[in-house]
Amino acid sequence: MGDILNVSHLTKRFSGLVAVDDLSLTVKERQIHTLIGPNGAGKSTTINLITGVLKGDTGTITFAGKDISAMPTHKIAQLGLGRTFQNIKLFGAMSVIENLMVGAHKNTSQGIVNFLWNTKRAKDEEEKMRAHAEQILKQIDMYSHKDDMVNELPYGLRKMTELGRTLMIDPKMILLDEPAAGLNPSERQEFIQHLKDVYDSGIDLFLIEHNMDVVMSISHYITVINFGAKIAEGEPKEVVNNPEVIKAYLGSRFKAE
Amino acid sequence: MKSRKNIISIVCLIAAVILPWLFNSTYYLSLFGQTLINIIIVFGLNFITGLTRNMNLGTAGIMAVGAYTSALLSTRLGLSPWIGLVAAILVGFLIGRGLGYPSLRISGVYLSLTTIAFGEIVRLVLNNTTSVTGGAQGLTNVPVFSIFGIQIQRGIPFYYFLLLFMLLMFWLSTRIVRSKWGRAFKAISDNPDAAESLGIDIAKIKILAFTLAAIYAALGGALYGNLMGYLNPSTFNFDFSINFVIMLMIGGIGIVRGNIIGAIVVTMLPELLRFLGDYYQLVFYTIAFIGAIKLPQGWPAGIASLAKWIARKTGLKSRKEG
Amino acid sequence: MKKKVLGLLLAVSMTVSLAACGGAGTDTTTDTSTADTSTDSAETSAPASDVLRIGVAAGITGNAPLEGERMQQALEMALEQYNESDGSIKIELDVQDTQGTTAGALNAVQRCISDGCQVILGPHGSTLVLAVGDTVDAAQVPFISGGTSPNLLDQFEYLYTCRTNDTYAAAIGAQACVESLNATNVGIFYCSDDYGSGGMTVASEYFEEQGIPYSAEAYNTGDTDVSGQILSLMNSGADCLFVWANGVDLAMISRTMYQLGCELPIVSSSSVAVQQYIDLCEPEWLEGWYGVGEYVESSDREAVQQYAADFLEYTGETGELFGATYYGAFQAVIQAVELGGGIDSASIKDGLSQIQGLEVVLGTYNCDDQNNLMHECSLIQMELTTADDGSSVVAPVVLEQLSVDY
Amino acid sequence: MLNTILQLAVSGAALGFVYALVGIEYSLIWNATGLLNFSHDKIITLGAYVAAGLFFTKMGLPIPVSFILSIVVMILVGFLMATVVLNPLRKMTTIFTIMGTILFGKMIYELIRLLYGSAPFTVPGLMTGTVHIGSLVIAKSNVYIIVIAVIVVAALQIFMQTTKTGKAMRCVQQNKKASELMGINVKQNIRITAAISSVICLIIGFMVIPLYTVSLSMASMIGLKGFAAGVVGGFGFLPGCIVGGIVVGLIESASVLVIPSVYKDAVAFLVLIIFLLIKPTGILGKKS
Repeated sequence: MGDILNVSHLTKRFSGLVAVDDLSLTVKERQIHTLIGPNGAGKSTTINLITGVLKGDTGTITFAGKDISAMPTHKIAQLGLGRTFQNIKLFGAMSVIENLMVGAHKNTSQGIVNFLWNTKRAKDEEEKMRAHAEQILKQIDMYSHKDDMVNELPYGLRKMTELGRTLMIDPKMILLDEPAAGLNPSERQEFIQHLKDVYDSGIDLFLIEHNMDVVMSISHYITVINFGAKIAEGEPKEVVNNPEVIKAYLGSRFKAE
Repeated sequence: MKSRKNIISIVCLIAAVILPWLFNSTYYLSLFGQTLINIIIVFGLNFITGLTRNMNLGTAGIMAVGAYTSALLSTRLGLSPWIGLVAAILVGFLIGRGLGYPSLRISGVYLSLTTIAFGEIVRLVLNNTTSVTGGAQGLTNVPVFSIFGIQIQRGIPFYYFLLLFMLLMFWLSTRIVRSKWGRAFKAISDNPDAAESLGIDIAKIKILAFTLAAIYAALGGALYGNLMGYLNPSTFNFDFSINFVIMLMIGGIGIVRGNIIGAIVVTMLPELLRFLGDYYQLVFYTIAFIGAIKLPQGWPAGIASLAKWIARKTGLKSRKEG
Repeated sequence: MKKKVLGLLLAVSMTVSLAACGGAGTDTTTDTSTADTSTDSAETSAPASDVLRIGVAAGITGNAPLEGERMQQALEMALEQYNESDGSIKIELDVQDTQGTTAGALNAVQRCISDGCQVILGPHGSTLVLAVGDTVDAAQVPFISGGTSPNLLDQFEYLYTCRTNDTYAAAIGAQACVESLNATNVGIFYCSDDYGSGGMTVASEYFEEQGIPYSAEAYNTGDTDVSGQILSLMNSGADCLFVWANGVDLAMISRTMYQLGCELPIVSSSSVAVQQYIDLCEPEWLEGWYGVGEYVESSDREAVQQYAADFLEYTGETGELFGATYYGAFQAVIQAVELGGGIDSASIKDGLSQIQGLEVVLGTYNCDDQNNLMHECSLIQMELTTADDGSSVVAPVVLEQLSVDY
Repeated sequence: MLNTILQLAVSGAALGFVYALVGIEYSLIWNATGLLNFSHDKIITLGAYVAAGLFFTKMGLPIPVSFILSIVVMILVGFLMATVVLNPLRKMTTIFTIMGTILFGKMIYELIRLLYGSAPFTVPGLMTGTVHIGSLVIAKSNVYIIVIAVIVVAALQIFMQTTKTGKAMRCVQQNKKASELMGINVKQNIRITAAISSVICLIIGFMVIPLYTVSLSMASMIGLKGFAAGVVGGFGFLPGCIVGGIVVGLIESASVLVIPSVYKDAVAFLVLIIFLLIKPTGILGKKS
């Protein structure tokens, strides 16, 4: 069981402010890993570095054995690193199933010229995409909303649509940016259950989250960062009782008894 | 529901087929020919300005290059207009890629300035390379197409030729818009970050949109040369490019069927308003202006929602009485 | 649901716009159905009515609206005067706007043809004539235009030109440089549009024949600064300038030449003799310019004085070249109907070909075998005189009236 | 030869200041509303027609009176443009903002043609004559344009720094939401900006009459070139427009020495494209 994602000595400065400070972490296959830390600890900068939106000053990132530190975002995604967004980025002008089918774009092989005259192959590929999307919609029981326009759906269903769309690129690992944000407790439970199903289907998960009961209920391994640097790592139970972590979260006034 | 839509399409097709027999003076035939060519060009423009929301105000420039490439090949080198068409496609492909790259770095107003500058440069170059393009004197007797030796005369035969061409391009662009390509165009304009996170290479898709549009425009240019029989650089000016965007807006941005309606309305309207004498340009631009502000979703959709609104109003009243 | 409505609208708008298009009356009363039953090839246009319908393809809108406006005014005046003086033929003017573009000109001309016009005046400008020529030839409708570019000569069977062709006018100008100003090195400055480049080609050929070195500089319509071009011409060692430009740019060109202290003698195209454009310039800018004059308001010919007075009274505007050109064309049509013996296109065409010695504003029409009616122009020079209120005024003075058959 | 080069430089720079003024007038609207006013060349033409056509020719008023009255008319035109075009368009996508202003320009063009006819005319004796600097010559109106351009930029800077409306304009420029919260009536502020821009258009239109005479297409070329000046100098940055204008003017007139003069305009458009691709913020522009 090798590691799927390896970040070593990653640093990123924004004109003086050190957003990510010599961070190293490893995400093992078949192990749900969560990155936690107080607000402004550098979590979203880390995601942007991993997904290629930002380029690190130093350090390397490897995913599924390949060095992706200098790779553009769409190439990293093509390697199988899916992601969801904190503030759900969907294609408003399209229906749910169309959103998902955009996800399948990278897996299709037909070029534009072939598409124009080879109508049979075009039709087959379209059907294949549609079937794949419907199968995933059934998996996340969103099939009934197949043709609804995305911007007319409630928040919870939009989150599910985004998850479904990420699944469409057959990811090896999905990077979830604060999945629990904006969900009420019952929606949260349901969403976590779906995440577990996704994990069971063989896809690794790497969460960025600061809602502790979500973290505790799903994570196998936790890394804690504060001011861009790693301050603790390990099993959820160990990490929660680690005085450094408590101090970082609750501030120095609450000394560990 | 599906069958009703097909009936309407068939009705339109029949209308298009019997049209030249109803109005067969050269004036109407040339007008219908111009409309069909405008429809083809607006199909292309729909990919850039319609789906990827990039503003292209240089369509006339692309059309001019396509027209002159095809016309010069057939008049100077005596090649058949069919080779001219293929050459226009190639030229359109090259321009598409050329114009596509700026759209990666800049967008919105800046991109529109680039396309305007491109259009002006093309017109100036064509106007002043007199030895090659005939310059301001223009290029005369551009030949007509012939299939297996039979010449397609300008007039009714050429109208049907253009009609077939338009239907082919309509079929292609409907297929593209309804396919993964159409979705990709909409995706990168709606939310580029999300599209990138799904493995879509935004640069490739943007350039594809520009290339498709440029090929449609160059093809339209070549056909325009054959329809008119005479080309002059002064025709392809800034106003020409604007008209295509007006057609797109009136028909409804991103709607392929809307492109057809937009092109018909904008090409026919000035001729319809001729009876206004001196004022018809002012009236035409005022209508287009009000349309731009009040009916951004396009006139058909605007009228449809108006119809629904009236239906709801009248429906409400009748329910109250009933 | 939206798709279905769109389809419906497509059908409705297509058929409605076309039905309306067919029925929409043009500003002259035409019989309702314009759908000719004849086959599209030999398009005989004249419905059997006794009305002579003169089509007018004028650039009312677009980038050169002045020509269109003056054309329309002069022809309306000519019709009014004809109805008062003679009126034996019932005449209607069918004015269509060419929008100053090739596509617009084609639409306008085809509109006139489908309205059943037996003769068409315009479109003005060689580019537009080249664009519509084949269509009008196919419709076998004679059309008279003021286009002067050399490549209009024997290009279209039904085209008659009513202004001296550049081959002749530009040649007169070039001749003036060489003979009257004995130039040894000429600098040509021309507008890059069809008019300017036409004049330049003729002049450069003439200078080559005469073995006189020349250099050429051009500017584009709408150019805002020509000092660069004029400076390079002044430095080119030219001892005479040949300027072939449109009237609107005359002010900019003459101002720049005056400011840069260009002392070289100048021979200009006919726009220098048109009062409209002279008014745009300060008198001292144009002092001493030679020019090829077609319409010279100060000319002592009675027809010119009469036209200038009538036009001022009818429109309140000063008479000028475009109006005078088509005023003459109208008279040519009247004479052609008499000579040809009928108001149908064929007789008008025969009539036009027989026109000899018809006195008009620009000179006398003599139709040659290339269907050119006008062979005259005058060599003029701009003379600076002080008006009675002490201010200086510049006006063209006719040096000699020249005519030749080419 | 040196004299020619110097003369070209002088004419180029003089022309550059015309482009600079054009750059200033549309930058005001660009900063205030984020809209590029594609109808600006028609408003310049309208300014010239109102001053020279309506007041001077038709009503026979002396030049200074005509100019003052035209300022009032152009302020109203500015208000009209803001209410009918700018404010409604502000919230729409780029395609509609561009097309809205283009079509508004077309409407103005046709209105002018219908009201004033299409014959070009001029204002005799308006800023005619030239100024000689050694052997170099520069039209008097160009000298005025240079002076006016500098005054306008200085006046605008002072107006924006000191006066209440001026400061409000800067707030609206940066953040409309915040300005509204601070009690600035954004719509009214945009109307004032549009009015100022229209008055500058009048100044340009009036100043170029001796150079280009009053005609329907007098401002179309300087309109497009004004965009080039803005992009080269720094879009929306007023002093940048002057630098940009001069650079474009100089490059244009210098090109006559190198390539056939007919491609002079094409050179200016090429410069526009190159700057748009390499440095869209322009020479002096800040990163927007």
